[in-house]
Amino acid sequence: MSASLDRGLNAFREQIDAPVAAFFSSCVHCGLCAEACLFYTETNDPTLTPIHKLEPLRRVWKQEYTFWGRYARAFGLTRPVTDEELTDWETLVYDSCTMCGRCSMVCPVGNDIAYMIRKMREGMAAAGHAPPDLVGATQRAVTIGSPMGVKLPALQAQIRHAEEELGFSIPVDVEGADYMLLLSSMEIMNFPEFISAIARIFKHANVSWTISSEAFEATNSGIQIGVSDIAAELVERIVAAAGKLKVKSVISPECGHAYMAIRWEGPNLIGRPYDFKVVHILELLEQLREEGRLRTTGKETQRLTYHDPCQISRRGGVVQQPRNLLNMVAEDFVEMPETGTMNWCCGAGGGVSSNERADDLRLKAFNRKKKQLDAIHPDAIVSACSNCRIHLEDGLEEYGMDMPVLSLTETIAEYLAGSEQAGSKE
Amino acid sequence: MSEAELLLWVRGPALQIATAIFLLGVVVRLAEILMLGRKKDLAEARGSAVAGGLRTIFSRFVPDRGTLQRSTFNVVAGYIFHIGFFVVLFLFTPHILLFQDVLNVSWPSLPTPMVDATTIVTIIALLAVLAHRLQNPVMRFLSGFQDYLVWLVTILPLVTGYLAFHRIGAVPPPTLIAIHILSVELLMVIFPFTKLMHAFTFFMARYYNGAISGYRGVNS
Amino acid sequence: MDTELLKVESGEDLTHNVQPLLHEIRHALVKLLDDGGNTVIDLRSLPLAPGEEQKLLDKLGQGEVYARLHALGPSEIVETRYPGVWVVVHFNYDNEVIGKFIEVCDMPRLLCSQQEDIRQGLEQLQTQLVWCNE
Amino acid sequence: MSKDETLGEALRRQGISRRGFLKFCAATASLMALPPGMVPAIAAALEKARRPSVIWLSFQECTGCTESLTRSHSPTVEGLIFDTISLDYHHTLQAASGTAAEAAREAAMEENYGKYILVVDGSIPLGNPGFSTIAGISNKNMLLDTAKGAAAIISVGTCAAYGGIPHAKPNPTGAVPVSELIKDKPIINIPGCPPIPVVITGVLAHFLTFGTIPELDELGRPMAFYGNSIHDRCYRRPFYDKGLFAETFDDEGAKKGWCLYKLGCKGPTTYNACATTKWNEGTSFPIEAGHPCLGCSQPDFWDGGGFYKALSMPTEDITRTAVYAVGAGAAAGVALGALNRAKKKRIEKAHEKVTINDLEKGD
Repeated sequence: MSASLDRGLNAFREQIDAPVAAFFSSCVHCGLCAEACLFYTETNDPTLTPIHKLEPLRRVWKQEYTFWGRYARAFGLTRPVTDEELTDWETLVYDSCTMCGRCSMVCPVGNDIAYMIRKMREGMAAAGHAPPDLVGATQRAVTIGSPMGVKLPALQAQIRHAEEELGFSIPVDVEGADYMLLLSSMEIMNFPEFISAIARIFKHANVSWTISSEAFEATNSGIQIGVSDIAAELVERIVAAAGKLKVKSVISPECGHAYMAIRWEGPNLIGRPYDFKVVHILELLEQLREEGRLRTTGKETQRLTYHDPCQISRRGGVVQQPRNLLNMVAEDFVEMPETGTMNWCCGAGGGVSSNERADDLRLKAFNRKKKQLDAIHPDAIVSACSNCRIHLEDGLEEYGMDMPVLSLTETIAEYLAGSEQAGSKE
Repeated sequence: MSEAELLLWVRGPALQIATAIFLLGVVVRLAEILMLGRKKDLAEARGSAVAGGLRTIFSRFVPDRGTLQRSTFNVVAGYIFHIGFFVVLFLFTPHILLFQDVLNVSWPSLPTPMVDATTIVTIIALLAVLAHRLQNPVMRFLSGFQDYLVWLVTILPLVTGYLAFHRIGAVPPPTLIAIHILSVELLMVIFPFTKLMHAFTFFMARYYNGAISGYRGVNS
Repeated sequence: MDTELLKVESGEDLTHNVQPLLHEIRHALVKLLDDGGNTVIDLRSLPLAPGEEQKLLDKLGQGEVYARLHALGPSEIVETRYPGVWVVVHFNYDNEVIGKFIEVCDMPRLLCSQQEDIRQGLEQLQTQLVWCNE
Repeated sequence: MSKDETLGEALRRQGISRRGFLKFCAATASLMALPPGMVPAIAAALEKARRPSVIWLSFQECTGCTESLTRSHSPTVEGLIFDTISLDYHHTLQAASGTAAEAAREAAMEENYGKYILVVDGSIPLGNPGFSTIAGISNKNMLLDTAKGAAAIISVGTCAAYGGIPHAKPNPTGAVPVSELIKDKPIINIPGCPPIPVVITGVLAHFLTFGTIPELDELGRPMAFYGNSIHDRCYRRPFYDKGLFAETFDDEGAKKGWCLYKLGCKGPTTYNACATTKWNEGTSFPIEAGHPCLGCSQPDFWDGGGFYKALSMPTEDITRTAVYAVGAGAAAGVALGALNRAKKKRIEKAHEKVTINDLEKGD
């Protein structure tokens, strides 16, 4: 088997549901979604208008699922979708959209455009129009277990390293633990401090947890490229490991799309509810704070701001928790002008950062974030997604801005009460 | 056909045809959308989909501050012509009498001079909206034949209604009234086949949007 | 009778035609003085609300001349308080109004003796004289 | 009165003074809605006018039009006008009947061939000639026969002009107006149910005065009388403009004389002189009396959806259509929706699992 236009169109047909039909029926081409999309606002290229990115899907809906549209097609009033068009749309759907869902928040008729982009990618991938880099990442995720090719020995090395630093062991494959922690490849490779930060917090709060050696990867290339079959396979690995270790909850780490994949899409991908809970690390930290199990001393004096990872706040619902946590450790916490569920995307989510072809565009789009930062001049940015953090660092460098990008979990860990490192960040 | 016969035809048989096409078409379209259905969400809910959906139906009437700042003209002109259109359609005495006859319900009207002024404002807003569509790069890029057609059939009843009320023009007033009614019938007939459907489907779209977010505990 | 109904009869200045009419009359008077041009306004060709016509006539008032003709039924020719402005009302034999005019002129033509009538009267007088002489 | 006598001579013979004649001309000008400045010209024309022969045919009618015209029995201006014509045939008014009456008609036609005026009231049934006959002659045949030698035809009343009440749905007699049958003669329509009497005489006066037919609108009506709508000349118009309406016949609005639009007034689409000429020697007209205009001078006024239904209301039962349309739409929509669902099911069933080997196009 191989990808083909037919398979792609069939995937479109399969994906179209009542919300999609309602959304397409409602669009009046007001153009407001363009002004909500950083890829348009930073390029002024009208072809990057969010709703336009869905044109082939719209045509399939019209021709397949509306009475009038069927006739229009029979009379030659609309053209069928061609492979060439899908080629043209590939960059619109993958390179210039992070599925951040900001357009979905401003559309006056209420169209959830990100919801439809996610669906459209199913057809694009099935038609063989996914970006080569994403295809590669997805293949690695399935065959190796990580889109970045991170294997268990690499994780084990980082754990050993952390244990040496911490002076206590990190639980791996502990059956019956309350929580099973997932990690993104980026955390393992780029931000291994995250592991020791979590370990210290959980020790401090007395949380029973473990890491599975069989399913530690939190990211899910399947939902980025838009292949539910593959996404389901990746979710099943986690479900199996959670079942094997008999954990009560699975922790989604500081990674946007990983949270979307395991928390919201997961049960729908595998077609059954979980028998465990999924919590985001920030949700868990906030719960610990509320229970009084998370205590900190001292406060960060630098001016901090929080960058909401789209899939965690706008699309994931974890909005207030990071703010409560930050207020616990920051003296000078300032919000960016548009924040929370209206935050601007960094420009790298939804597979854009894995897609080398889109590098220039995402750095250009980062200008939006720069403008936001220029309005408040923070000393450092705190976020909760390693993908955001990497791109924020890239972008800041590109625009010559000197500003550290911190992990919220790590920041909390630094101010843990009773921690020898409290207050000595550097 | 004399002007008197034309007037009787548009008030009678033509209105029957237009009403039939309009309602049949709208109901078919709505049924087609709803019948496509959506899969049950198997993820554990954080919030209520129904509450979120209902909330968004209303909350989306208020644009977010950023959009208002960046697209002030678009938002304001859009609001003016929508509100104006509804004021003229639903609060002008003769129109209320029509609804009363068909629906058997009535409501208070607005003083005629206010409706008159609203009509002018609405027509100006619609002209401004068209100018904006022609000049704004995004809107011009997105717009196709249908967008302009829909604009035309929306402004026609307002213009013809204004002329008919003030009895302006080369044609006799009863013909003006007939043309006005005819323009509304044109609007009704093309309604189900075009994006004018958004007048009904935006409730559904907003509901779905709000429900998807609400389920995850987000106010969209 | 219901007082409310009476209010309708007395009527307010509904059509707002009274004031413009008075202005028209003023212009006609100016014209009469300037070049002797006469003006006739047919009151029945104007849309007037109940009471408006009376209001107009009240404003014009009564002047020095009141004439009553008997030609094909009675007619009343009245000079208003503004010399040169005449109200002419024609009735039929049943005293029903068949015409109502405002004339702006030295004297309505109808008041003058008419050539044909004078001629006919002369004939009659002559006949009478011949008969008397016999 | 001899037929060669001019109108001026006739009046003088009746002992009417020149003053009387001038008064008559002034009243006639007012009647014809002509500017008073035209009185001398009218006087000159009428002086020389010769009395025309008039044949009056009544078909499917109620005699209301004749009543309207003849109701006043004292000499009025209208009466005088009638005195100056030679009404040679009018089966309601003439003393003769039967063969004698028909003989009079034929004699008048022969004597004035090509010159007489034919006045018609009532519509003509085409469904069955027996529906309405005079002296055994069907209305249609009598009209066609009499119209041949007419100089002009005046259709008096809405029935003759537009079919009127007999023509109303479902039109059991197949009634048609005069204009449906006669295409080669000038026809002046004087609609109204009944028409304003002075309008009938006004048109006759015009014909007498100028020997021509007056300027007509597209519905064949004299512009002088039908040039403005009731609404445009209505003294209650300011209330319409302000949006002040009587809601019922006895509410405050009705007592205050507010606009009768909501009570079904057809004034905005009705052309007639009622609002200025008024009725009963200029006393009043329906709206002044507190009743909405029925629109009786318009074609098909009887089928306009109801006299007490506002003009903006549909003329037919839209509610039922709406209910049927929604029902049919729901049925069709559900059927189409079911087809869509079946199609989606089929597609889902045919879904081929996408694996990492399926992400690139085959050769």
